[in-house]
Amino acid sequence: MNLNVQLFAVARDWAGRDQIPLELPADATVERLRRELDRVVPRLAESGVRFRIAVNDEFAADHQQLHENDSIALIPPVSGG
Amino acid sequence: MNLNVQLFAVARDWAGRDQIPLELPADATVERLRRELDRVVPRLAESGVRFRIAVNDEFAADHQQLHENDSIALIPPVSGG
Amino acid sequence: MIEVTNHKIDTNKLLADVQSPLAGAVVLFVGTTRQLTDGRETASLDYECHESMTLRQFEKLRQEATRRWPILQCGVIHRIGRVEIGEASIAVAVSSPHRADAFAAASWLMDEIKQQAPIWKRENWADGSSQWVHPGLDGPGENLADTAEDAT
Amino acid sequence: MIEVTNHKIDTNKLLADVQSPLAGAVVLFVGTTRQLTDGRETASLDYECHESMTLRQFEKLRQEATRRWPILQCGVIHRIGRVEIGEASIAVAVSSPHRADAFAAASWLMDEIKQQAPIWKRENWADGSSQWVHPGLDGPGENLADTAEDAT
Repeated sequence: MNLNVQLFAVARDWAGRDQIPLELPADATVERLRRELDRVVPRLAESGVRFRIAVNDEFAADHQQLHENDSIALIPPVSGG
Repeated sequence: MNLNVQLFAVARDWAGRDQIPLELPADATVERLRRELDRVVPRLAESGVRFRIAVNDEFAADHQQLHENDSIALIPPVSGG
Repeated sequence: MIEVTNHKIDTNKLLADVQSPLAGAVVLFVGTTRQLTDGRETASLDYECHESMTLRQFEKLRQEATRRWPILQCGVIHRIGRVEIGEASIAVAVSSPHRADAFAAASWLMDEIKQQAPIWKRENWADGSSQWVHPGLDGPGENLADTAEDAT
Repeated sequence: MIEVTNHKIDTNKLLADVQSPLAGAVVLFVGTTRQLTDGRETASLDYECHESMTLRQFEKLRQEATRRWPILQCGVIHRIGRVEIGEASIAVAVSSPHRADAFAAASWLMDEIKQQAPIWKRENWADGSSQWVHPGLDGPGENLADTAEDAT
């Protein structure tokens, strides 16, 4: 399936763009997507910090199954307020 | 010495006036003044609650010595805020 | 800003007064006239105070709060006279670099003001009766409060 | 009222929004841009957020606060874009019958928002440099925050 990952803040700077299109197996989980992002944006893995991933506006666990048309975002450590 | 005691809220209602002039010995303490007030306004003693007494805008201890021209107030339990 | 007023409380003025470029946090507390107390309906409240002593107590509490917490500015306004349902009887504002201090100081100030400020409220109940609120004092008589503590 | 806005935060609107005749207490928290962080001078902040998720998180936190404390109303406004020194980036207001609940809920909401809302700030330092603030993330690179936690 094809998925689009929204990027914010330092992750967007590292990737040099605000979204990344990914092609993943139909049964891919959040964990699988994370590995793919680490490959495309090496600084994510190098940072030593696991960024949270949101699926359809909720934080997602690594084992969560993804589906076509899911809205996905990479969430670097937050600093709102 | 002559002193004037300001009354508020239920104490004023009980006394039927907003101040009480008292004549006390020159060496009178807050405790002595309290006894005099209890005599003049019996419901104060009957209430079973010791109202605080303020001297010159500060809460005063019972053993505190009073002086002519002290500004004195009887402070029923407060309910501001 | 330390104030006792007969007029509506201007919380904007108080917020502006505690502002500081060093502040990362401002906490404002507003005490308002509640319509129901233990199921009984209030029509309005009347507040009276020993004014010079109230101002002095507020100032002492402000100094004590500033000693206890690293706060920047702190202000208190208390309204006296008739206060209708939903209107503010008190506003306290505190600014600080970090939010935990502003929350702690504002909450402490409210606790202290309720214990130490010579201010009294009279409940005007919706049924037409009215009575002074004197926590801890109960007994016979139309003027006695029937609650053992002030509940806000 | 749950809102993300590009404009100045209107705390009056928020206060009015949480009013209730059953409220005896309103606590308003305002987070403002602080000029100094550990002695270093800030010129301004830029905030960005994942908007749909932020609104959803705010709504979930509001519901959770209402479940945990007997509060009446609760609102959150977060500003995004450029926020100058002294201006508000966030305002949270809570009303309740009794003040301890409003203090506890407002303080908890701020703690949670700082952990759970997908919002990021970029410090524009007075020396002309700027960097994203990502608590816990440090390492090489001009874009990395040099503080391990967000300090407001």
